[in-house]
Amino acid sequence: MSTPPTTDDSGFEFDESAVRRKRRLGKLFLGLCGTATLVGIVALVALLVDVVVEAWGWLTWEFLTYPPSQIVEHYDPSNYGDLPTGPGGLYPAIVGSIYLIVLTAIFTLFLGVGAAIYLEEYAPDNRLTRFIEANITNLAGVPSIVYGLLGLAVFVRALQTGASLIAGALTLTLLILPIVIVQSQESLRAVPDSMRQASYGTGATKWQTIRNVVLPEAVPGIMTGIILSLSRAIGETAPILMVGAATTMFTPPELTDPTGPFSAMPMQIFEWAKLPDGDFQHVAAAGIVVLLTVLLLMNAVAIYIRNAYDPRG
Amino acid sequence: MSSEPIDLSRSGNDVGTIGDRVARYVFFACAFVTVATTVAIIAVLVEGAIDFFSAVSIVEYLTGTNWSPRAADDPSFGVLPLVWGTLMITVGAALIAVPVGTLTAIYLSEYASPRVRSVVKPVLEILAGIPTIVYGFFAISFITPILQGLGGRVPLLPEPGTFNAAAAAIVVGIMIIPMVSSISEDAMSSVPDSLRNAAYGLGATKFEVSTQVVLPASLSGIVAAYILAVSRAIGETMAVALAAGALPQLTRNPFEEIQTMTAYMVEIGTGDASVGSIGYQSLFAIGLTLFVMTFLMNIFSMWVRSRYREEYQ
Amino acid sequence: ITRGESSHLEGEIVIDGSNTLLPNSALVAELFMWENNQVNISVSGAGTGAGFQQFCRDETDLQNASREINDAEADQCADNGVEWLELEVVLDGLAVMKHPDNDWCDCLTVEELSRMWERGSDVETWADLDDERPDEEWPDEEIAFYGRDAASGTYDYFTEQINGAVGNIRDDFSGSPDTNNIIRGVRGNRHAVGFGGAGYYYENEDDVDLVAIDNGNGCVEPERETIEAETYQPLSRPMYLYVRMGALAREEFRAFVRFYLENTQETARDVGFYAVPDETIDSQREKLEDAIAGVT
Amino acid sequence: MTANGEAPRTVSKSAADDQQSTATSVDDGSLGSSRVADPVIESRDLDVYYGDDQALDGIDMTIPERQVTALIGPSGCGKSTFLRSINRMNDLIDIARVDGELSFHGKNVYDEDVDPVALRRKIGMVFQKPNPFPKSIFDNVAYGLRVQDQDENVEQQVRTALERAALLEEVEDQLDSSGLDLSGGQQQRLCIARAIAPDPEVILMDEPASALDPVATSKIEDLVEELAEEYTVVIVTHNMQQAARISDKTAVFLTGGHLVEFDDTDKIFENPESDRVEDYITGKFG
Amino acid sequence: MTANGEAPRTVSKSAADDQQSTATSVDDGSLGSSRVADPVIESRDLDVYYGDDQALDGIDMTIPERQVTALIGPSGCGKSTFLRSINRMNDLIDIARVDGELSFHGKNVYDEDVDPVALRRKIGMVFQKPNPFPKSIFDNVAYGLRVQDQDENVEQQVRTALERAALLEEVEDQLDSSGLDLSGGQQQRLCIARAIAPDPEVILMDEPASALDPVATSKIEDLVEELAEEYTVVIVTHNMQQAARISDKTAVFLTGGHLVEFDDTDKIFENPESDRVEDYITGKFG
Ligand SMILES: Nc1ncnc2c1ncn2[C@@H]1O[C@H](COP(=O)(O)OP(=O)(O)OP(=O)(O)O)[C@@H](O)[C@H]1O
Ligand SMILES: Nc1ncnc2c1ncn2[C@@H]1O[C@H](COP(=O)(O)OP(=O)(O)OP(=O)(O)O)[C@@H](O)[C@H]1O
Ligand SMILES: [Mg+2]
Ligand SMILES: [Mg+2]
Ligand SMILES: O=P([O-])([O-])[O-]
Repeated sequence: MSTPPTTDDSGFEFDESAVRRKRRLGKLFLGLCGTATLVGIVALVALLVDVVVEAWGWLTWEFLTYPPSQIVEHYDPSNYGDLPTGPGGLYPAIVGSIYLIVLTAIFTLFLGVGAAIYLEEYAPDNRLTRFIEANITNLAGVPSIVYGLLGLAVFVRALQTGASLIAGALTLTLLILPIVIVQSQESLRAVPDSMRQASYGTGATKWQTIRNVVLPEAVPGIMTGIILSLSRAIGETAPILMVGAATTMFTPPELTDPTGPFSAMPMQIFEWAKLPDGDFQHVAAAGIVVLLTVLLLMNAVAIYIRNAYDPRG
Repeated sequence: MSSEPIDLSRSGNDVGTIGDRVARYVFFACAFVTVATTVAIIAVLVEGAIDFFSAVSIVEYLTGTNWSPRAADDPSFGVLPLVWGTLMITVGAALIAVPVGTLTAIYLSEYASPRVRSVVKPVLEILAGIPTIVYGFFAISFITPILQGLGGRVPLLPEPGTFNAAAAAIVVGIMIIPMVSSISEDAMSSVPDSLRNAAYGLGATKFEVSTQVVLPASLSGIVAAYILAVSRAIGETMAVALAAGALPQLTRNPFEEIQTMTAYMVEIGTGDASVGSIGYQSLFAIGLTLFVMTFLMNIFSMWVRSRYREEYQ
Repeated sequence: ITRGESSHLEGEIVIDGSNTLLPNSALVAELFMWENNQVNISVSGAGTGAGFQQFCRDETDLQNASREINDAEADQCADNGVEWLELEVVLDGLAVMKHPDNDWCDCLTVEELSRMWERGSDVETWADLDDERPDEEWPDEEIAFYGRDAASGTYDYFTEQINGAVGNIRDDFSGSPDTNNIIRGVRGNRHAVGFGGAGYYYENEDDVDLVAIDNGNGCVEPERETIEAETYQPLSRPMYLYVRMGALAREEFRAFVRFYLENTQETARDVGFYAVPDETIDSQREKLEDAIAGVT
Repeated sequence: MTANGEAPRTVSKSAADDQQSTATSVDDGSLGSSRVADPVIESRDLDVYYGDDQALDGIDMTIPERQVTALIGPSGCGKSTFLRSINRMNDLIDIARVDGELSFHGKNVYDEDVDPVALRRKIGMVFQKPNPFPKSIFDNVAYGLRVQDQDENVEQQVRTALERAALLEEVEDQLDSSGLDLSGGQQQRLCIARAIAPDPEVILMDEPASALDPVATSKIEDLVEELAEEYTVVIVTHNMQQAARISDKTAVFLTGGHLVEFDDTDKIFENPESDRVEDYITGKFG
Repeated sequence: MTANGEAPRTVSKSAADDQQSTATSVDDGSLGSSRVADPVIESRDLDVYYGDDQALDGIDMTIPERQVTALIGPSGCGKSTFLRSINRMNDLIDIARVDGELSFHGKNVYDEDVDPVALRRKIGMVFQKPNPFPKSIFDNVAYGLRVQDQDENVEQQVRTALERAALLEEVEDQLDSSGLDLSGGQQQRLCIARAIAPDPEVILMDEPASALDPVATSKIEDLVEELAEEYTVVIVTHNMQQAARISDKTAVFLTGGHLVEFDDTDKIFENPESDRVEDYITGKFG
């Protein structure tokens, strides 16, 4: 006990070769991880550049404000001067997509937040609740094209809405509902229990507590979740294809009458890509750029909200 | 204050309490929409599939190796080529997304500064939000030409066709990278620092902490991310419909054309099959098969999560 | 939109049906819109079959069809009290296409085509076909087959004309819902062959070449003259517009259908179809006016 | 470091002396509730379970009006559980279950016809960690008034509550700024103001100063003593000096959820009946 | 409740008496490192900053070999920070910055050529909350051995470590079950076993018993005293009785990151030089 078990008096040897070897391995691993991260970023950049290059020269103001045309020369800005009709564009589909998303947002907001509130704040911990939660998890994994079939059978056929804006919006609502519910639940769960206790402690009822304390706290998270889900919905092609979105519309649908036909950006892009003239690939790419811009804007808003309300500053 | 009797009863005029009860039912209804959705999906799919299976034996459907349901004189209804196509895409996509996504998650969670993480994570998440139809074009206009350029020049790499499983699998893989990386990163970040400190305190290097402590401790979350990403790949529609082709065949060569279940559904859904024909009904049989496959994946995922739930708080 | 305000016509017209005919109807609608901007027209491409389902349930006004209505569909229309009028509006030619570097095969007989495409075909390589052409040596390379998918009217028509029955076609061809994909497929493989709407060929002349068809009267290519004169056989066919009689009571709808017949010969050529002969158009006009007279 | 050194400062308590004689030790099983002048809260044989685990075992206690009653004991002995069972905050814990009787002014709060929301309007609560809402200081204090529909003259009521909570002076100019911008001690006083604004009868406090620094702690302690002039205060603390300083009565819980001794604070700290209490108080364990 | 009542049980300490004379109070500025028989760790004018906030201010301390040195002081005074600066765990906090010198066997651990990983292999650490890995008991203890490539005879080493941590008997039959299935006290002993398995020289403990119940706490305390027979132990505690019971030397930090007094434990608790230390120890604040 009087002599130290491991130390020699000459000082302490800190540089162990074993550690150095491990550090080299660690550097290698870090390189690997960094490279993997770059793969995703490079793919994103390649994709964006590819689309933008294809669309270059075809994306004009007129493209955003005119209805589509079957004749590819109508999209070429150099021909705008001498057309029997007007330039070709994406206008009705842009408006269609926006209306579609607005309706979807309204339905999703009520259903999604309502369901999340039930599950987080009201639901007792019993079999039914667990079943509902498991069911939601499962629905989140159902392929979107199956939702398309559902929308076709239930809304278009059974409920007789036809291939309408409302049918499309309801189908997209069901599609994103599971994700919105789960994310809203997470936001609600992130509200510290001490907030609820403080409210109950002052004699508030459950509903008062939820409305005045829990929801305001959870709103940024809920909004982020909804916007991100909507930005997924706006790009979905398969379900609205199944529901039967119009391939060509010359006027935007009317929001006041959501039972009419509609076209949407992904649908229009898909149609352009199928047309014979090779130049339509450029038109489709221009459409994609518009769609991606809308989508990135929505993402940016979501990120802004997330950061602006991030409790960590 | 104490002499007068106090009233603690539920008085009828207490608006709060009534609103409370009403709110409860409304929110329950919202949550129940999700159950109704599942019931409706199953009902729609089963109803259509019953018609189909009254004409086609289930055994032939599940074991047949040839899928040509619309051939007039001698149709065959073996779903295996479609399932095979789906599996090729799924496995290929997973081969890309799992290593890349996991390494990315490790980088973001363990190495990147909060600043880098707060930029890179949402940027990568954009990949998951890009409409799948865009990935389809990207595959055709960018990935396939690269593969064709490599084909013949690189040894062992056969010449890929215009439509091939590989290009589709690559874009689907890119698309699901963020599902793997973000969810895994969440799981890794939720590993408490106390575990990292414990390992550092024992003289572990960062590499060892990341791979031997953080990774195993977050394994259930990571596996759940894999499963989620894989079910997304199974259900992926537009990208494969555009890039993988439309030839249902059992081939081992990923550079050949194939067809997935979803792509077949798009084909029927947009085509001319008359409602009620066996070809149209096959849509529901395939839809049901797809639903069952993703359902099983989800059950598996839930099982993994509950079985290997992280027990630290 | 800055033109067409002067028109007093307004209303909503819903067109659905064939994907193939869609571009023609869409172009007619486009032109009509520029003159009557208060008429809201939507054109969808659910496919001929799905389109008839809606048409016969009174959900659409006009039905694009790449084939004639079948008995089941006609019965359904009758059950729902939907009366209709069939108008022949364009001619389509199906082109058989090959890679531009394919210098051995310029023309195929219908029999050869049938041997290539039929179900259970024994033709795998080009060399399998040259036995009937003793002085030619075709490469012993595997043929890649491309065509429209089984859900299309184009597929129905091709299989029926070449192989004798709808759906009689080899298993290992790649059926695509998008003719551009067929072009891409053929363009990407020196040994490929594909069939699809002839209009797509003319938009992609640099990328693919035509194979002429010999129906016993020598080799004929699908060109405007040969198709409009109906000498390109058997791969040219008429396409139809089905008009819901009930809708003819509406003024803007009548105007649109009349406009359709006036313009379809020209629009057909713009979107890769062929014009029906003048006599046919005249008879269709008469049919229409008779029907209108009956309704109003 | 003994209780002697820090004798409870009962001087400011009006009722302290009268209560002296009513002291009762539950160890001997005699329940002297009738002898307590004005019992506000009485618990009779109260058991609380979390699932299958019993957290409180047969608690009998009579809490007098307008005094400070301290609950002390080692961690996990059930102090918070008892506190929460008074205003039925335990209802919010799914697995919590209550047996026995707890009455407020003679009415068993676990009777069928008692609305816990109405009960909590009479019995305010302050928590261990300051938990102001992420709202303005004003809205924090006004919150209870609003949910209880006491929205007449809110402004005046808010100021009074802040005044009583000894916070008004410090925040007078920033009533509109967020409650979260205050220091920990100020936040806790804000929570106290919020609890007293709707004018409850009883205030429950669960270790209200344990997250605070010494200066803030002593402010809270002063405040508690003042509050007892108007309210009945029940306070949980793990700090024995604190209990000795501010309370009139002290209840000692020990592991297993037993109330081992309940008596005047002086008595408990100077001459406890139970050896275990003595051990605990002199720091032999805990 | 005074330190007298709970005099440090130094009887089990072999070296305690010899060290008595080496006591040094840093208050007077004299740094008696040369007088300490076997200084293992010496800090000279050590400052630690988090960003712009200074958490430690000019700490001079000489920690003797194979004794228990306790660090006490009110919350936030920098005890944990000092502990973490010994084995450079502060390196893991991005904003932490260290000035001055901290030497281990005479070598400044903040020198360029010191690898913190190698350093931590000599200086083990036990944390406030038990933090076993979600692995089996065996793998938990073996972890350090494996990362340090001491993988010969792992089985034996694991058993020895568990034995020394007074845990072997309780878990002998369940070495393959998860470390998380143990009780809090057992988990903490598991963490101690894990820390001592690779045979470090120094063991740092940051409030190792604060999350535990009294029984588990006393087991840990016994263990700490035993460990000091073979290891140098530095322990942070907020429980003064605990410091008095188990340590040979006590360092008192006060707010602002100052080391106010460092001396033999008996001295500190019976007769501290500084009034502020006396106030703190007698519970006047904190
Ligand atoms: N929500 C809960 N669910 C399950 N058990 C609980 C819950 N809250 C408390 N308990 C258990 O009940 C017992 C008493 O807990 P309680 O919180 O009342 O103790 P306490 O005396 O307040 O302790 P502390 O001083 O640590 O706050 C403990 O064993 C605790 O584990
Ligand atoms: N990671 C960190 N980042 C920024 N500041 C920190 C960090 N850790 C500690 N501090 C600050 O440094 C000061 C000293 O903290 P330290 O944790 O060393 O105190 P302590 O004496 O251990 O307190 P306690 O008894 O509460 O554990 C405190 O003011 C604290 O807020
Ligand atoms: Mg408590
Ligand atoms: Mg600390
Ligand atoms: O879309 P089709 O015209 O080929 O039916």
